[in-house]
Amino acid sequence: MKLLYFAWIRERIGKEQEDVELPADVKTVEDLVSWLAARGDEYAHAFANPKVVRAAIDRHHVKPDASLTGAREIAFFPPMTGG
Amino acid sequence: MKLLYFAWIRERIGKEQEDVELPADVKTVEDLVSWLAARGDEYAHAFANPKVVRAAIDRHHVKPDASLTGAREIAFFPPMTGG
Amino acid sequence: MTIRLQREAFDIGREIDAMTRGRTDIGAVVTFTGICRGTEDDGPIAALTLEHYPGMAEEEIARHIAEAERRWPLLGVTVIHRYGRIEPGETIVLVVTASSHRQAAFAAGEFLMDYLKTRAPFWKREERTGDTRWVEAKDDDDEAAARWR
Amino acid sequence: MTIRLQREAFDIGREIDAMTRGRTDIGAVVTFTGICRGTEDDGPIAALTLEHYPGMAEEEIARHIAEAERRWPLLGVTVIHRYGRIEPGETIVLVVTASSHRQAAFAAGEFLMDYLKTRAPFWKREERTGDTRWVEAKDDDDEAAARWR
Repeated sequence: MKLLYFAWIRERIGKEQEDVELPADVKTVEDLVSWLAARGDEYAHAFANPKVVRAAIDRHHVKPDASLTGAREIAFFPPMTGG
Repeated sequence: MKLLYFAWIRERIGKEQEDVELPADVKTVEDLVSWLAARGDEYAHAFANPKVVRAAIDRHHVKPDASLTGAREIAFFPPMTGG
Repeated sequence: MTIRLQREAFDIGREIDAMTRGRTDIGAVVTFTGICRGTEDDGPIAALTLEHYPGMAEEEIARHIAEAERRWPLLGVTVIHRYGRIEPGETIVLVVTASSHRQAAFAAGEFLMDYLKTRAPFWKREERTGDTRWVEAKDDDDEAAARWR
Repeated sequence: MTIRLQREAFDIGREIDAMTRGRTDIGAVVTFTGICRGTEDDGPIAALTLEHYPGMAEEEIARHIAEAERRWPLLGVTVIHRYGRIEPGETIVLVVTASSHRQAAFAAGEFLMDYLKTRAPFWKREERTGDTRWVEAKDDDDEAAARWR
């Protein structure tokens, strides 16, 4: 599964994207956040406050309880500040 | 006193402006409309429906009961359709 | 504030530029452009002719801009209204409002247009094939202006 | 609809022209231009750097435009959003909406800006003297977007 990171989440993790193999018990976006946060200090730092992390599955905004089934590309980013 | 006419009021009266001497009992805009309407067919036609006639005294919108005291320039026109 | 009544067309980009050039306090610019349409509710029109009350038109627009400036923190306002004969597809009116934030620029632009429609002394005459007539004021324009009272 | 993400500045007059040229059904065009300010609430800034999510940004803007088209009778919509480094006084975003009447053009322009602020995947980083930091999202932008739900 392809993961993308933007803005300060990208900076804290230190990479723009990566491909990961997920364990079977990682079923939702919030499961994925917990799993990532346990991968190392840089991930723990990026996901220290999950409330300010937003996610998109295949380029659509989703909520933390969204299912990962069928997802190809999951992005994590802070609240948007465009416009 | 200077009177100005615009749009179809100007067309019906057949002039853009004129100077008039008002009788002492013409004290308000509606008095003036009645007085003008009695001056001839073209005026009667222009002021046939006083409800759709708007007035300005010295370039400020006024209501029919506005006093003419001190007025220099009085304009009559239909509802505005600019913009 | 900039107010101009003119026969000629205007250049929207140039008006925005004149308002914003060299400034770093403006965060939002809203423009409204009114254009002569080729069809009104009841059929095609060949052109509009706009008559205005010189002197009062400028003063009335200035009063509306001053009122907008009282209501919102504006950093610039330009109103240009054309008069004379205008064909379908040509511009009629331009309102440009600038502020540090978008809400004020949008609200002031809408306010000024609602007031221009119902209070600025301009009258449109429609030219149709073989016929001309004065455009009647619309109730919903009066209602739009009444929102701001 | 026209959607462009680009590093380069845009020409507002040219975008309006591209939308309206040769048409006589458009009676109202509203533009919103967002400009980089030189001062934020807590001090001067040297520049912004805008990051975006390529692919999703275009798709998300297209979804907002489609929603605006469902809500209002629009005759044209253009959204241009810049990315990369932008200095104070430079433009960031342009929204152009056209309709036969002004209310739809104003409402759709405001709707699109509220949504771009809170839903389009862009992030601003402020550059200050000797320091940079990510801009935090504002609660009042969320509230502005929530009006349309």
